Amino acid sequence: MSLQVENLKVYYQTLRGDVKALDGATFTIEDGEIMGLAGESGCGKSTLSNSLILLKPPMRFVGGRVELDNEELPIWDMEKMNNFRFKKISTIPQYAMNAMNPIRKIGKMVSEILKSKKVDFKSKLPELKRRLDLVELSHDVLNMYPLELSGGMKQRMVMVLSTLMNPSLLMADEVTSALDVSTQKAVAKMLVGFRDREFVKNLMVISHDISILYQIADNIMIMYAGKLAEKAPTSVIINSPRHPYTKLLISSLPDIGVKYSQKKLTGIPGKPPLLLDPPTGCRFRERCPVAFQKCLNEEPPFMEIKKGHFIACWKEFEKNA
Amino acid sequence: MPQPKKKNEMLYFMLRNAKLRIGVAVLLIFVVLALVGPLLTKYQPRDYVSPGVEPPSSEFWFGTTSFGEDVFTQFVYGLRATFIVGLIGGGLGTLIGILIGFIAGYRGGIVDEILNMFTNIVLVIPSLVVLLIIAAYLEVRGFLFESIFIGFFAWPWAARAIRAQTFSLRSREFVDLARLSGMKPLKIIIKEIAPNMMSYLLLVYILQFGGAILTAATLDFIGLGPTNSVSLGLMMNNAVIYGALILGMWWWFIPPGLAITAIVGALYVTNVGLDEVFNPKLREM
Amino acid sequence: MFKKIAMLALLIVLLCAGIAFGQVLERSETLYTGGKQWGPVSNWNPLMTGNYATGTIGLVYETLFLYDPLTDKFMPWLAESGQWTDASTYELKVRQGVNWSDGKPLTADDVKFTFELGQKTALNFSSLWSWLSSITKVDDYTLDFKFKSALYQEWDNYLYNVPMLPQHLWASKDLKDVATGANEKPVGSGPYLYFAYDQTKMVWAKNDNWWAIKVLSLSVAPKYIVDLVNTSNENSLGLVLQGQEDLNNNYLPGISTLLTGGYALHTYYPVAPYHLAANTAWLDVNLQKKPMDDVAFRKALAYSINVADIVSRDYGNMVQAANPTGLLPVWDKYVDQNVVKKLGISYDPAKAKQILAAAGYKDVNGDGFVENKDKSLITLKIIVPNGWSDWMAAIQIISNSTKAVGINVQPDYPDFNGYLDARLKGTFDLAIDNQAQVSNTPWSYYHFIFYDKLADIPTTQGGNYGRYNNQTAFDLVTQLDKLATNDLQGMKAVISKLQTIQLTDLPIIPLWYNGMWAQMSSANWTNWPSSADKDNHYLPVTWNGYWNMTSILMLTQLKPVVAK
Amino acid sequence: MRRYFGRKLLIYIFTFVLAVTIDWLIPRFMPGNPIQILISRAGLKAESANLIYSYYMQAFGLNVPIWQQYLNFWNALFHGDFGISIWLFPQPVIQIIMRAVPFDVLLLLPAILVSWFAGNKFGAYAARSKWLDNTISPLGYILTATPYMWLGIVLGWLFGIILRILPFSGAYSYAMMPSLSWAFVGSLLEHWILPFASLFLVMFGGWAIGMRNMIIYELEADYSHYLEALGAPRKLIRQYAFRNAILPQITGLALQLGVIVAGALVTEIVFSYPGIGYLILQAIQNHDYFLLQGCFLFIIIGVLLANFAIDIAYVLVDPRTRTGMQGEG
Repeated sequence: MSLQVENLKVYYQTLRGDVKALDGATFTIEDGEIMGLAGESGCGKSTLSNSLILLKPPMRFVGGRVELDNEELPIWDMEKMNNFRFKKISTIPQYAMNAMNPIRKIGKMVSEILKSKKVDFKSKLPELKRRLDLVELSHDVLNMYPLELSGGMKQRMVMVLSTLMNPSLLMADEVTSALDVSTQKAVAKMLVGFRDREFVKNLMVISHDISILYQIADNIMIMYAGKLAEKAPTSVIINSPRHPYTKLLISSLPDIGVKYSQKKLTGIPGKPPLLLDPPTGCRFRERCPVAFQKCLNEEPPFMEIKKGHFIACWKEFEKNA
Repeated sequence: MPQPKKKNEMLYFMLRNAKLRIGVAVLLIFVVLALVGPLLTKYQPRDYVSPGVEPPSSEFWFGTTSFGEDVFTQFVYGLRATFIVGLIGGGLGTLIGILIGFIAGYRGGIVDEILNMFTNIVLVIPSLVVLLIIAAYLEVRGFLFESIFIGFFAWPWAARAIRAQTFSLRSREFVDLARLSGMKPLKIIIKEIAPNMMSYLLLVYILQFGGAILTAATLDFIGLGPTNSVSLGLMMNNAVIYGALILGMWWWFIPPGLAITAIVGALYVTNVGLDEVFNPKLREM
Repeated sequence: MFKKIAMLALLIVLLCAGIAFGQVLERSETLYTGGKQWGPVSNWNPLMTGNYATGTIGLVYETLFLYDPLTDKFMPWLAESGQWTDASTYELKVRQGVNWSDGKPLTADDVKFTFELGQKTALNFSSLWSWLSSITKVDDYTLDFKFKSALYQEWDNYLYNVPMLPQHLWASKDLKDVATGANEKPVGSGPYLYFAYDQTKMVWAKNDNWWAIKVLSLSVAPKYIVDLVNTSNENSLGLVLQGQEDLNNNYLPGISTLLTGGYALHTYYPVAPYHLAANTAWLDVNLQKKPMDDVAFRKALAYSINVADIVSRDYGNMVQAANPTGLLPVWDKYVDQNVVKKLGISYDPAKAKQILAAAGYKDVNGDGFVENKDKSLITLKIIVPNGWSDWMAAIQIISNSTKAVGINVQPDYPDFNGYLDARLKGTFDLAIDNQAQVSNTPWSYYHFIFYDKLADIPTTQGGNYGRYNNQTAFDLVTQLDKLATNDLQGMKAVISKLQTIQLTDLPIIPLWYNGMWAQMSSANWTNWPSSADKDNHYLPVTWNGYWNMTSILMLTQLKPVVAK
Repeated sequence: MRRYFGRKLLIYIFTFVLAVTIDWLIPRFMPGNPIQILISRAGLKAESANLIYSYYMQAFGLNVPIWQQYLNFWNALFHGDFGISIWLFPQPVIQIIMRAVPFDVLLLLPAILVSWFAGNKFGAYAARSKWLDNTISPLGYILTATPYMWLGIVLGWLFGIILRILPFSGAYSYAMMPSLSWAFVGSLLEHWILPFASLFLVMFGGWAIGMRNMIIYELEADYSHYLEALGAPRKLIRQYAFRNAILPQITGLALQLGVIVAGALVTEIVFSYPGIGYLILQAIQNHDYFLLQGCFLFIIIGVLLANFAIDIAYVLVDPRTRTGMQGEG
């Protein structure tokens, strides 16, 4: 039982009021599990990952509870969180390409970061080198400036740095989206490798690209409009999804590899609701082909309908019942 | 997260941005003063309306010079001049900057190399000194003239900035698209690139405006301003030459400098305000 | 780090500062002057008129005579006496017992040498040789000047303007050096010696072996004279008010208001006009242009100008309105009152209107301004150099008062060289001018306004910028030049004719007298010249050419407030 | 890096040639004849003026064909000969300028450096907290918007006239001669304070504002976010942001030089501080074109050198220039 998230609510403060970007998420990630997180852009998946590690304005912690290794994360407290960041919980950000200070030699930067976390660089150096080899980076990168590295190299460097302290939770946000297909595969493999070598206990991989998740994730969680729609083992999600949204999502995939975010979901008429004041009931109902009265008034809970298979849809509940 | 409508959002931020509000307010005050001021006074700036050296009074709101000119009259006419210089000088500077910046940024390659080199050259030469030299040899100097010259030497940094912006825009999809659809470069610049830089160009113009005002004031102060009219810089020049400090005639040299400071300061603040409005990154929640 | 830089820079300063000595001059022995030097001192060459350090002529190099314009008297100085032995021979007796500051005696040879330099190279008195034929040495202290044609008036002018140079030091110089050399560490015969100078001042130190101490039992009071470089009028004003500058010769507006302000401030006259008159400001009228070529128009113009307004408003009564003839007060005796009564012109708008009408200048298009007889518009530009604010003010007042009679005159302020150019090339309409300074003879004034070499004006800047062309007048000027200076009647006769011509033809329109601006502070020195009978009446002016018009004697009268 | 310096050098050479040409061109294609002014100032007797006029014409080499004058100009330049001053005839222009330079150094170097460092420091502070921002920033905007001369005038009026605690004219007491005495040094510093202050304050405002805005941008940069995500302390993040923000400030310094020079000119004029600026004013008022040209050239050379120095400094702090890539354009 490594990561437990209970009814996590994180809103965005805007001038017009709160945008309910993450409106009550409850899920767990088992040790050693790689969980893929998918959904249209703006569905709140980045909000979810960010809120776990760096929750700062305009994000606002509204409620919920997060436990990592049976220890509550004070995610609402920027300062307290610093004791967990990097050491217990870490991230490979979307912008990994520019994540490093352009005017610092990489080695120096790493040592400075470690020092700031009261970690001795010397003692970490051998491990660092080992991991560089692992991601096929020469040790010279430590004497280079970021701009001397290619995009892929930077990405890998960041991966190494982010996981250097063997965090128990690592979030990889769109790590592959900026790369070409071949590098994507390599990076994906490395993530798995990291998990296998237990550099990281468990992984949350966020991606537009279900095909990537398909390759590496054990479970996939689908989000829609700030809510969890479905979570199930990868094969299940791909082959026999239950939530109508997931179905449409998968079916609308022409073939593996196309990033669905780019072509609007033609299969699904309409677009997600404004999260400023979302409608009551199921947030998908307006686009849902099977929506019925109940969806209008009551919000479907996120329930486990089969071992390890959670969904939030009245229709399916009825079927089950 | 879905964005609220762009347009009115912009307006909303504008109205809400304190810097912007202050800046614009101050500017408005002076613009109005420059427009209606001359109507409030019955004198001409160079008229001799009193024995001289009179402190501010109900008769002469800002007092009189040691020659008995009405300082208020000179002040309001000077304001006009100041704004004119800003408009024309700043305008010209921006225009040239835009022209060179766009061409260099869009065309790139050798054209860019040359233009950029040229820009840097003009950039290094201290423009005011050149203006000094030129002005020093002119027997009769006018406002238009001064403004134009200032404009001619003010453009480089604008060109530089705009060039950089154009570069970044040039490689955007919608520009590529336009190019693929066989649009003429000029058309692309006008139709595709310029609109996306409007906010930026506005900022550049504001800064040019302020710059022109300061340059003009400096020239005038050195005594190389327009030979046949008043300006705030000229007022300060006269005040210093004719012993306003020693004679304690603060009303002669305080208003013009204060006005310039206020106007230029307001311009800068407005600029930052707009910047915050245009770049959400800088907005404080 | 900036401390380092500051110290470093400081060192450079000191290195560049040249001769460095720490002493501060004893205030009670030092006279601070200002008003002549418009830039750091750059040369001490008395032959470089207009460039040399304040007092180079007067304090160091002396002239044969001094001239007192107030009494119209010549005072033998380096010369003991001089008279015309015949119509074309001037016999000069050089004073005995005069020594150069290096101890060598000053003799007739030095005087001869000096004048003959003008023959060898282009100097300010070179033109003398077009009518001087030779100088013969009679004995060590006597010279005979032989003239082709004796121009008595002009000659007297040279007598108190040509500085005497020590032959033993100057003979060896090459002519270029003579004409334009800086002549550092000057050796002269005067009451002061070169002491030191820097960016901001020239320091002269008293010459204890000055000849006049023994010979004339005269002695200059200040041990040091520090002539400060003008930085700005404002600064000068401050220095004077704070009693730091003892004598200032800048035009300082507002002085009249400060006299009563409790400052130890003193001017020659305690009341208006406060200052003596130095020169006449008049209106140059371009006679080559329509309608100024019409004497009637000029007359109307002259009547239309409200000079009193300029005097009171612009100058706060620090100047006087000029006599219609334009002759300075010191030349009053030459003014032919009858001529003035008959032809003299003073402000009278009604008369101006009437003259215009009579001459056929009418306002045809009803814009309030008269047009030419051929109906073409009249818009005249009146110019003064930009920045000369008292004059700028003046032409605005003129423009206003001519407007009242329907003459459209627009003030215009070109830059100085524009102003100069317009006058030299004769492209201007109207311009203010004041280049004829006070001198020993009205001839210099008439020579300027009736300057006859019209073609040469651009290079000689000889005057007559309106290009007035009247041979009779020119001849009269020459004739005047040829009259003996003691022949008062003869001079009056000629001058009266000139005045008649001037007042009938109006080649120029005299306006007011510019002052010998002199602000004196009695904080550290007293007994300044003043109009009061008990006081001395020497000129309190440090300008070029004024030391030898008795300013030097002012120094002998000064008394320190705190005697040392 | 070689490429970087190569192009810079090329620019500077071009600039210099252009400047020299402008400098030579302007007086010759403007109306008015310097010699006439020289004569008019001398107040010569008409009869002698003729002779002296022609004498000066060739003394100033204005009697040879234009193209030859141009070549002579360059030639003279390389012999450090800027011609002869009209205002202070017959002193060589270079000599006059050299006398003024120390005062410019004394005034400008400290003013520029101190204001730059202080400005950056305070700007960084301003970016730190709201209330600091609300105090420093407005002050900065006001200062940087103030015309140099006006601030000078006001300071002079305040401290020189009203409070009477500081002199506001000249570089040292008019009653002193330069020397190594403490009295003189004291006087020198005393006269230095006000001009320095007015230069410093205006520039300070500019730098502070610049730095403040830069830092704000940098704190929003990805690398800053990443550091936050790794829980790096504020200190380190700010330090990185500062290091990155300083770069544009350095180039800014180069770009500002022209403006700064202008500021120095008027400041010197206000305080009659005998530097180049004051010379320029005199040159203009006395129509000493040769001196004016000299000052212009001198300033150009100074600015170019300063630029070059800054380029070197830039290379030292910005790796991008060193690793072959162009730093800022």
